[in-house]
Amino acid sequence: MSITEILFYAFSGVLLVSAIGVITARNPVHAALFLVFSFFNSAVLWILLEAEFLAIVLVLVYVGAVMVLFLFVVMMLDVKIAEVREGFTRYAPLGILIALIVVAEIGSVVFVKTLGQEVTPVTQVAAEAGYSNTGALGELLYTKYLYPFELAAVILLLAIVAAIVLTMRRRAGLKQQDIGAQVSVRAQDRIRVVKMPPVIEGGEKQS
Amino acid sequence: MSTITWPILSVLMWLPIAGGVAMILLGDKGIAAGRWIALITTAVTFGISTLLWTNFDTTTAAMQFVEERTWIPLFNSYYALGVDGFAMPLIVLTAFITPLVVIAGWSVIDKRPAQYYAAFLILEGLMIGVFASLDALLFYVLWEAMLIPMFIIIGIWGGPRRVYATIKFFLYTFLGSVLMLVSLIYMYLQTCDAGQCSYAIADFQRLPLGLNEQLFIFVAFLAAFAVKVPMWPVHTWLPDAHVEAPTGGSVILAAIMLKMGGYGFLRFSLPITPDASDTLDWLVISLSLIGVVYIGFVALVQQDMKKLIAYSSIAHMGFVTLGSFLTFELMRVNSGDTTGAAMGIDGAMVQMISHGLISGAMFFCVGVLYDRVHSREISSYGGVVNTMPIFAAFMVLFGMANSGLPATSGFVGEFLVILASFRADFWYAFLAGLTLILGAAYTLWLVKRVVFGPVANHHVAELTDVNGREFLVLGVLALAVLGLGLWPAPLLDVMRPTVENLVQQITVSKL
Amino acid sequence: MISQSVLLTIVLAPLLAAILAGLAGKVIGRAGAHTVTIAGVAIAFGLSAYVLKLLLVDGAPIVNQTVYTWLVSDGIRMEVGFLVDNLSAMMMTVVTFVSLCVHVYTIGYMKEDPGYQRFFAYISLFTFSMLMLVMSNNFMQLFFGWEAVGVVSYLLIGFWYTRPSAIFANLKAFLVNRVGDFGFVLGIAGVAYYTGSLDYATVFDARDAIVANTMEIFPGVEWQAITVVCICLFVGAMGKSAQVPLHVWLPDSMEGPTPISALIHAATMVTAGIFMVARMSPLFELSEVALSTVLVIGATTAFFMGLLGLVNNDIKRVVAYSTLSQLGYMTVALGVSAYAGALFHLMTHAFFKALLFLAAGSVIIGMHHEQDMRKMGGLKKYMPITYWTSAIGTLALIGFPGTSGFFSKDALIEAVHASHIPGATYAYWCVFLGVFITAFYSFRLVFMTFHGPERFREVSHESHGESNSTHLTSDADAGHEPDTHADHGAAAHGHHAPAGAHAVAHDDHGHHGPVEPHESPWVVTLPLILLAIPSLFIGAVTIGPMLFGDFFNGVLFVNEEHNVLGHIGEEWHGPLGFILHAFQQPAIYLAFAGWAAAWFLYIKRPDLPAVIAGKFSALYHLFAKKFYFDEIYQAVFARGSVGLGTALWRVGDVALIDGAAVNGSARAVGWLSGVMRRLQSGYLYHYAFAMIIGLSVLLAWYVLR
Amino acid sequence: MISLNFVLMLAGILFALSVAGIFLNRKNVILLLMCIELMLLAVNFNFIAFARQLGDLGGQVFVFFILTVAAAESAIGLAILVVLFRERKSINVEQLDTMKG
Repeated sequence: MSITEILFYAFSGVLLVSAIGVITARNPVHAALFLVFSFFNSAVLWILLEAEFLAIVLVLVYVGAVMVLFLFVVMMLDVKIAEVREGFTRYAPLGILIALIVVAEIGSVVFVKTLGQEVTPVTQVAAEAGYSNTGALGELLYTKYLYPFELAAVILLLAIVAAIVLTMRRRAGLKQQDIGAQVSVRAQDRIRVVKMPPVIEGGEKQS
Repeated sequence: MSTITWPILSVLMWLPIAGGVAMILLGDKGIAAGRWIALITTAVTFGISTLLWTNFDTTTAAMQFVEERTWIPLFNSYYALGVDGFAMPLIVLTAFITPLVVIAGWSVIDKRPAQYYAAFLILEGLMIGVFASLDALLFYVLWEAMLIPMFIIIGIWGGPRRVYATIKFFLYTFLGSVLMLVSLIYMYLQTCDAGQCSYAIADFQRLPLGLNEQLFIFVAFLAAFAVKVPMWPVHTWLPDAHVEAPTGGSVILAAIMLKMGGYGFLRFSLPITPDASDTLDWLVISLSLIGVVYIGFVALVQQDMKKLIAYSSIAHMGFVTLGSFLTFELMRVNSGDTTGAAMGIDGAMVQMISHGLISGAMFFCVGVLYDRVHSREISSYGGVVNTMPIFAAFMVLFGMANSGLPATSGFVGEFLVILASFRADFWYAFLAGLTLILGAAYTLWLVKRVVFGPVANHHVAELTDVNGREFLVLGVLALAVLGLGLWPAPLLDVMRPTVENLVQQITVSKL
Repeated sequence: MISQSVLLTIVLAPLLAAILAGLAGKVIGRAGAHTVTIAGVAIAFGLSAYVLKLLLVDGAPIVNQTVYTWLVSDGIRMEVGFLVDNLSAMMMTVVTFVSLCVHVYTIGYMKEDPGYQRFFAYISLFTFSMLMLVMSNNFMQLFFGWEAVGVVSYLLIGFWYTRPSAIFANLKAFLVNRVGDFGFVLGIAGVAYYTGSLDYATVFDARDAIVANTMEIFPGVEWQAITVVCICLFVGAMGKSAQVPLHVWLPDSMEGPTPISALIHAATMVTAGIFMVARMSPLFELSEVALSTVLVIGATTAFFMGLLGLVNNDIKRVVAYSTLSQLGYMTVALGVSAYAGALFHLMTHAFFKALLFLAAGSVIIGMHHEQDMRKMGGLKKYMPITYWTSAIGTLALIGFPGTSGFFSKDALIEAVHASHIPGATYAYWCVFLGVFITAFYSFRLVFMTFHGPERFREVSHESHGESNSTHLTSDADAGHEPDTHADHGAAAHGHHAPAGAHAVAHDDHGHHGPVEPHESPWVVTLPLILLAIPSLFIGAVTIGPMLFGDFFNGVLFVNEEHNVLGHIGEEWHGPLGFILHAFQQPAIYLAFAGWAAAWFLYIKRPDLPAVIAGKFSALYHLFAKKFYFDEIYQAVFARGSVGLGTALWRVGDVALIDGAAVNGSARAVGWLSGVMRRLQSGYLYHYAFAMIIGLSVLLAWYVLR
Repeated sequence: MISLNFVLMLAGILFALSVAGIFLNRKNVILLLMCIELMLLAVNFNFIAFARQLGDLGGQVFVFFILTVAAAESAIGLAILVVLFRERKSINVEQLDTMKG
């Protein structure tokens, strides 16, 4: 058992424990923190799996941005934990059952059906000097996957716009100046000239 | 026999459709002229259809007046038209009935009249197209397209429960025909396997098919055609549709659309799946006989005139299916001898034509009463003869024809089918023959309650006899009914080669 | 040589006349209508007589030719054509003669009716149809004529269409006939099956083909094909000739005007069944079972229907029951293979029964449309011609020696006596006792109508309650008679009502209150006289050739072992010898006994019938209710089929097919969507669960595959 | 050398845990979102493992995209959540049934 394997099992164990923590934590803040912890562990595992760039991205983007966002939201909202957690155990057996089934199924896919086994591993060429995972990935992204990459950018833009639109609000009762309306106003909108018949004293009565 | 060099069938099919489109463009404002356009179009169509009859070669079973143009090259589907001894009389019938419908609706329809006529004209063109098409895809498209004008006719100009009736009508017929489409596509793929993709019905008829394939195709066709005929137990759309439809709609429905089912059996089921027909003929025959007897009893107790006539239509159409499917039983009983088979099919065809005339006439009669009293209930009438003697004479005549009186067309088909079915089995003839009693019972009881007796109420007392327009319609139909009854030989002569060819075709196993 | 154009003229003259009178009735007017129709029928009669003469005297060959081909299907040619041999020529002559008489008679009988032209059109049309029937040379045309006379009969019974009883009766008549026709069509189908043709000549030539076959109608029971075919054909005859149990329509058909009762329901149409069986004699001869069936049914009709005539009070209905009974006699003759006897009786019966009906009609005219015999009596001095002619008819009916009825009936009884086929003994006793009954009810009618006190002077509309005590009819009838009477009342007004112009003419014909009977005009009495002549003499003249001679040679076919007439013919020494021979037989004394009994009960001791009725009240009720046939049919067939129809409709169509299958599937879809809608709970986690569970199921499927 | 199977199994267990998490925390939308993140993580493991096994960086590219999409998704999801909370004063899923048919 090489050192990588030992590291792999160790971090895997921690990852699973922290994942259990995520799903069982009473407090959403704790859950979020557990999730951050799992992401860290994953990043380590990914490095072990020779995906250095992604590991870094995971930490930067996920832990740095997404999870912070989560924490913000959790803390911003005054979530009543008791209310949300009631009936926690009601579906627990079902959830555990399904989870076990999924595990069993994936296990059988992996071990019984031996899926992936027929894939002969590419002979691991020792990384040549100067090989950069980031560079290789970048080359791929900007050549072969250029269009999907652009699309991903658009999706992100979309997400930004959507998030802003969704959360922006105008408070009721807030008086605001509408400059456009002020400028475009015309005289006849303001003054109405009313023609009145002249009033003649002692005129004949109307029939 | 002079041959016609111009595309007569296309003209027959597209002329009414063009007239219909013209009616729509003209709109309700020009309806005074529009009525004449409709009448002239349909009359010209009928005139042309008689050319079809006079130029028909009665010595061959081959398709005549054939036209063929590429339609959808991708599927090798052709715009192919042609008629034989089955299609031609039905086309003439269609062209004969439609002008009468136009005349009958002359002053009765006041709601969107232009569209009313347009619907009928387009419907006529589509129906002629169905009978004439030689390409299964074309047939299917027209078959379904036909539902649309009918749907509109019942749905817009129908009675109070028209929405229920139209939806029922549509779903019923559509459900059946979708299955037909499946089997058509299946056979198309089979022709591809055989080398030459084709939707031609003739190719389907030549296609070698195993018994299981045939059974599935047969059942699919049965679903489509049995609904259309309609056979018990998929008949319940018909009374509802009839009751709600306007008079013209009922007439077309009974006189022509029901014939599509019978025609389909003769054109598709029997020649394409002879072995499946042989295997499952008991099913068709028993459903037909149940139809004849069961529906006869049901018709007896109807309180609504249109419903009664609708049920009687079902019972009469039972003879069509019975006659069409006798061949196999005959061969079984008489050890391969097919004598009588042609008679059964002859009877089925004559019954179709005759039923077209008689049921149409009966619905016209009800329409005449309905236009005056606005009730279809039998109990709203009684003693109509006192105020409408001419009408009563027509009604009695058509009633007699409906109960299969010799010298009217109603007799010919029933007689032939009973004669043929006796050869197959005594009980077939026995049950079919019960229609003599039941048919007379429900029809004449209707006549008794509506026509005879003392004047029942002030509505009847205020009735006026038929006007010239109605007299024309009923008179023409009466002449047709009597003419076909007194001398059916020409009709039989026209069909003979086709019938014999069909019998020969279905007695040869495809296995 | 009989040319086809002559035959066509015979047939088409009445048809054209009918069309003219029917469609152009308003144009040609009343006189025009009766002129054209009488002319048409007269032409037909003249030519028929000419044809008969050609056949008999000039020895012209039998005509069997085709007019046109109706259709050809599957090798079977169905044609319209004529077969004129001695049988059809005889029938044609009889039919046109009686029809002519009735036409003339109608002028008088219907003179106030607004439907005058229509009536003439109908009876002319009837003549046409009947001629088509008897002149046919094939089954198809026979069936055409068969149905056509049925339709005309339907129209005529319902002639006074405002009378509920009339339109009930005509529907009933048509439907009961249809039951017969149903059998008939099956019979024809059988014939076509086994012989491959519908042409008489071809069929009779090929009859061995039928004999050779058996058919299994019920599993395990083999029937001779010929028996099945013949019985089916005979069912048709039962309907048309009103044999038990399909007789119920005939008494009710008396709702029609009297002339047609005479023409259709006595002389011609109802004998079509007899004619048909005689025509088919080559077939019937081959099946003893069928003959026995014919025999037993005929005998039953002859005897039991006669019984009903004993208690009825409606003058027309009594004659109607007597017709039923006489038709039974003819059927019996058919059953014992004495076809010639049946046809002979058919002919004589046509004359004297038409005579009796027309005489009854004359009485009805004289009594201002009163038909209840209890309100008649003593009419002899008011209506002498009617009286004497109807007396002649009655004598012929009971078989008074020398009259035409005597020869035919006596020969018939002899024939039954001589026969040995199964059922012959039963039949013999039925026809034998029938003689007494016939004589009794016939003279009961004569005595009640023409003799005795003049009861018509009593005020008529009270009569149901009080005048009963003196007659055999009594309270038992109280429930049944009044409605008959009421119908007539309604009718007399009803059928006059539409034409207001006739109201004046009708005034002196109001039949309430005392009436003064009068002899009928000459147009009525002339036909009576014309018919009385053959009623008296035709029997003596024709019995020789028809029964024992060669008149029917080549037409009728009798197996040697069934040849009862040939057997009797061995002792044939002319009409006079026949009369003398009859006096050695008991039948004639029974007839006299019946006459005497009627005289005793209705002239000598008119109080006795009521007493007897009281004594045998159960029997009396049975008769008065006509053996409950109507009630049973009404309950079983009429209500039964309406009930069955309602059940099939409500349960089968509405509940099962529409409710369960059609709308049921719609409801099932609705229900299913309801269930599916619940799945659509809107809760995020439910969707999530569904996805996850679905995923695991898919995975499981993949794993376990 | 890390065996492919073990990585796959790890991803599977992680996935199953997040499934269980969805069941357990069905009422709390935030936690649901977190579980989804966890699931995506499990999927990413698979991609990476196969990328390494096959020597094909395409798998990693996909992980990259998944991360992008997941980030976008959680941004929008949380935005919705905020709006929702503002409206309902609760993030209890049980009260969110306006999609009910």
